[in-house]
Amino acid sequence: MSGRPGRGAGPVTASELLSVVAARELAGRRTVFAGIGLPTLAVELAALTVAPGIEVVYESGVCGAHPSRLPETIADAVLITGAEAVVSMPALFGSVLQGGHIDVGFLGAAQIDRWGSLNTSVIGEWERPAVRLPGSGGAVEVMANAREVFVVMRRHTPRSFAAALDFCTTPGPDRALADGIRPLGVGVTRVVTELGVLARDGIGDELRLVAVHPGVTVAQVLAATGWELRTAGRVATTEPPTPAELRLLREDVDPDRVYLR
Amino acid sequence: MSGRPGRGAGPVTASELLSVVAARELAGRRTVFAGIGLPTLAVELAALTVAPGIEVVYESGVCGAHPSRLPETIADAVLITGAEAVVSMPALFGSVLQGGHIDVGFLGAAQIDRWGSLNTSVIGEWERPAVRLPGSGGAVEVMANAREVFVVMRRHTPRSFAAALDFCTTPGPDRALADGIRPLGVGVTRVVTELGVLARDGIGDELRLVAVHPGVTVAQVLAATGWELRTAGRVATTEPPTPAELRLLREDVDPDRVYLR
Amino acid sequence: MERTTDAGGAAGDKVVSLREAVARHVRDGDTVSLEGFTHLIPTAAGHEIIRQGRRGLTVVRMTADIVVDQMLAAGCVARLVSSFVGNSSAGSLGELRRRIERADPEPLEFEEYSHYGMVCRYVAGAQRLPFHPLRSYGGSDLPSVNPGIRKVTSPYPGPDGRPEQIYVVPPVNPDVTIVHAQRADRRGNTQIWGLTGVQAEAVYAADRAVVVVEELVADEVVRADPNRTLIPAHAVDAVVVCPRGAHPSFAQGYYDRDNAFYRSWSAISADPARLRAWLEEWVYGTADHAEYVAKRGEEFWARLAVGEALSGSVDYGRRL
Amino acid sequence: MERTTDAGGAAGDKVVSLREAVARHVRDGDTVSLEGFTHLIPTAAGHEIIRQGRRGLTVVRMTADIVVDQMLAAGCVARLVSSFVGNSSAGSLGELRRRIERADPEPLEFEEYSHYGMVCRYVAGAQRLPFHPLRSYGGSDLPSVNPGIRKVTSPYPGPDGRPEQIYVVPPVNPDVTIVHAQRADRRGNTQIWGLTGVQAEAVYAADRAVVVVEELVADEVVRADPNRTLIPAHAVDAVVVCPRGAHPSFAQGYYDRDNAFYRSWSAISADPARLRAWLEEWVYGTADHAEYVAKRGEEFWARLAVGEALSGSVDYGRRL
Repeated sequence: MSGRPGRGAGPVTASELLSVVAARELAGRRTVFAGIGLPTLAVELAALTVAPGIEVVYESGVCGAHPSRLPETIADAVLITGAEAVVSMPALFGSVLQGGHIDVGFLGAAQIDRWGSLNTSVIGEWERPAVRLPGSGGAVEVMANAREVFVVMRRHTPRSFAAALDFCTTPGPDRALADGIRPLGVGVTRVVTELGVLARDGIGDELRLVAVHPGVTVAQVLAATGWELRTAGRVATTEPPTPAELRLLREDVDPDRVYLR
Repeated sequence: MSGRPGRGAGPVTASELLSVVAARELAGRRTVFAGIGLPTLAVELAALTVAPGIEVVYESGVCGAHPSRLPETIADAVLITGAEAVVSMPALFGSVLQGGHIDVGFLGAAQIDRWGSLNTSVIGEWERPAVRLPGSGGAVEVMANAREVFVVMRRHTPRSFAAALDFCTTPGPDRALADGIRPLGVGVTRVVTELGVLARDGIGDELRLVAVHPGVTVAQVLAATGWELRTAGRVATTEPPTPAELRLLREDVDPDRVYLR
Repeated sequence: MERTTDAGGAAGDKVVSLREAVARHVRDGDTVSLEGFTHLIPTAAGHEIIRQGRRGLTVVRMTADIVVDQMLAAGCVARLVSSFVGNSSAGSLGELRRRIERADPEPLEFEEYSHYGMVCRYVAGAQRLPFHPLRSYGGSDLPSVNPGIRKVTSPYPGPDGRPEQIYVVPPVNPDVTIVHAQRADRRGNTQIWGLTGVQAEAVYAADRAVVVVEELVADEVVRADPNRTLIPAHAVDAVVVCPRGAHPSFAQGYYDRDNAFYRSWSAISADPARLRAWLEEWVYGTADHAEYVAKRGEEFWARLAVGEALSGSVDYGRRL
Repeated sequence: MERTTDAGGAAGDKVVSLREAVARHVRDGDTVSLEGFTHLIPTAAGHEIIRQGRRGLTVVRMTADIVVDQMLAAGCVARLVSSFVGNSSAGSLGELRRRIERADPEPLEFEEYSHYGMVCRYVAGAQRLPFHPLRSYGGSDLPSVNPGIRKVTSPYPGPDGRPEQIYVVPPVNPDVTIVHAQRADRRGNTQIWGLTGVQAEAVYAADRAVVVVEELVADEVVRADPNRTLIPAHAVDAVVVCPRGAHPSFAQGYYDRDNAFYRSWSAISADPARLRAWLEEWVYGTADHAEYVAKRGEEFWARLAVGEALSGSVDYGRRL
């Protein structure tokens, strides 16, 4: 596994940094609802470090997967063979997710606002959009029912960190409450981007900058955000991946660099 | 199977008569929701005569059973081994029954009224009953969702064929409509008793006497019914079981006389 | 990237004795769901609740049958939520009838539903819904004695274009659900075949869940057939190994139903003294279910033995 | 009393060709559900609908992906009901985006839900419910563009003692549902393993149901494992045998997902001429799916072959 030269060396890539940062945030969590890609890396690394025994639940119905290879989609056959359970979609969305069994849901988005609401539907007007995006999938349900939500967004721009969403596909709990609906969880608590980490404690809070990655300034992040981003009392600098974390990521989690591109 | 002497001969018992009469009524039906006992015999005989390919669905979740022995309960292990499908109770009651896939439901009761509503809960007051009966089970759902319902009640007395139910566990569609709820089927269409057959065409109709068994008079049935039972224009006399029907029932359906007691 | 099988190590191991599971998870005054529709009835768990002398329980069980009658007779139960209170098709439940008909020796609060009403309550409980609609109860007297059964007007027009009403039931969220199953792994991934009833929903509806199994199997056995896992580990708090724990009901592929015992129960339970003696001999008089099984004797179990009828194997495939 | 296996004789045999099934069960203007969540996507059925030139369809599919883009491009679809319109994680659907973003070559009516909203619509459809509640949509803009998403007030007080509101979705009852599965018997008892998605509910929700399978198996194979039958025969109108009919998606244990094809689709569909050429070559240019399979060639399928990973067998038992 560690036979190929240079695997453990080399500079830290953005994917590696984001995976490591997200993995650390999973300390103590037991169940994660995740898609494929960076969340996969983060969860697998967390399982080997801060969250032993953590279980990934996939939108496709797989619980407790033990894949022989790194999966390429949430429905990859390698996730099913050898899994602990595969359940129907009514059971997955109804009993597992809405039933409140998910500690952390991972989501991505085209746009996020300061309250952690997400847009994955359209850029422009819904009726005749400039860009038609895929839509919710299960994101509306993950936000409404997971105890908390982590968002991973590589690109950090004023367009994606928007003052106003073009369309709110997936509302945070503050919007839900304003609509008279009580969500189970607190919505987005962590947003990991190429520039740093935003955090939000719970209902009524907005996202604040809590950390910048090495070499990134607070001013850069504020300029890259479409709203007037507030900062935590003291903005930390992200602790770079440790050699141990990098070795696990590169040698055990994704030796073929499927996602560590 | 036909080796034991006398199996095909002997007088027709009440169980045999009721089974044969109920079996004939199943002509052309495809799916039956049935309990164990006389309904089992009726359906199995119908399968061999007037309703080839008829499928029994059991409340326990078994669809298309092919038991190696006559089952003793609706959950008998012999119903499961070799069945075409076994489904969960949410699927059974939700998709199969409420979904409208049952042509005929078989029910029994402690009391029935002229509209085909049933009592299986109590004799006396519900709060402090003289006799606590088992209750609905799935009867409320069978009545509300099967296209029609056959009732088999051995005993035909003014107490069981009641002018007023002590408690209406399982309402016929007329009562449901009065309550503002539209049922799928027409409720009870046939009641087979030790004395004869009562029938009812649909919503708005009450049960009428359509046939008396050989040796029973119309007056006997009227006297045994707690309400003023109306008769069909001409009350027929039940055609006695044919030798072929009796032979099938005694030699193929229930050779060990589990139910033909 | 294969993760170590039990990264959680001992933390992921939920196997405890039945005594410990009941001591830890069933408390006086709890709402306890015992499910298993004729198949896989958690009788041994009911007996252990009796041995430990729990009081004031609300028992939730679709088909309240022998084990419920026994728990009633032992004084564990203050309230019963059910849709069928009878000894299967074999007769009556003597204690239950005395409690309801004559408040003898004390009253029993009884909440009556239909089977699908109960199923919908479990589904709503499992899915954290405030109510579940169903096309039953129209015209029934049940809503008049059960204020839990209510009506909602659909926000969509009915087939005739006018507003449509439908009955709904409230969720049930037991403090603890106990179910019996054929097998599980140490983390609680539970596999059931044959009649699967409403066990998965009852487990998901509960705050705590105990799974009692005929046998504990290696992780590899469970993971060879993940579709057979009806209850994933994340929903389970305790795994108890208790062979023959569903007697007198059956465990598909393990042992058959004890129909003779069902038939005998009407007479036993009709006589309070005889029922008391039965409990003394078979429940209080046995330290645990293993003793109950031993006391029954090998010949007894041989009569309930079943032959083999294998499911055959399907291929889940592996990447080449 | 064992009943003859197929008492229904020929009447119980529902096996027809895909051509016949589509001709008989899919009509212009129908609401057609094609389900299969990434796994077992009924692509061959979509292609046959294209070949037969159906028009004005409402397509209902949770994950509208390549097969929907193809049906759009072929002019079959007037309206789409979906919760995810993308080419998996591999890219875009060119035709769908042109239709929605620019009404090019014609507008597409689009009804947008979330995944669980769609699941609840199928469940409500299957269970003949007027609506299904779910704890989603609070604060979302989706209800503002989708009048199907409405609110109901629960008749039970909320956790704070005050009235509680919840969103609901209406049932969907397709004229026909088409699903792909691993195997079925001639009567339509259908067995699926691996991801089982929402196929059973989609079938029960429909007026007519067509099951397309990798292989037809003997009654005995199905009946050896009745819990594996997710779709009982009584819900099925036609059984079609069509090996590799789910390509480019996968059939657990039969063949793997064609990820290369998924990745290629963004470029193919981005160019209307190239998309048209693709349809000409692979759909219009093949008489049926067998020709499509043959045209792909053996080497192609060899690359998607999977190794064996058997489930193991469970014992259903038999009475001695």
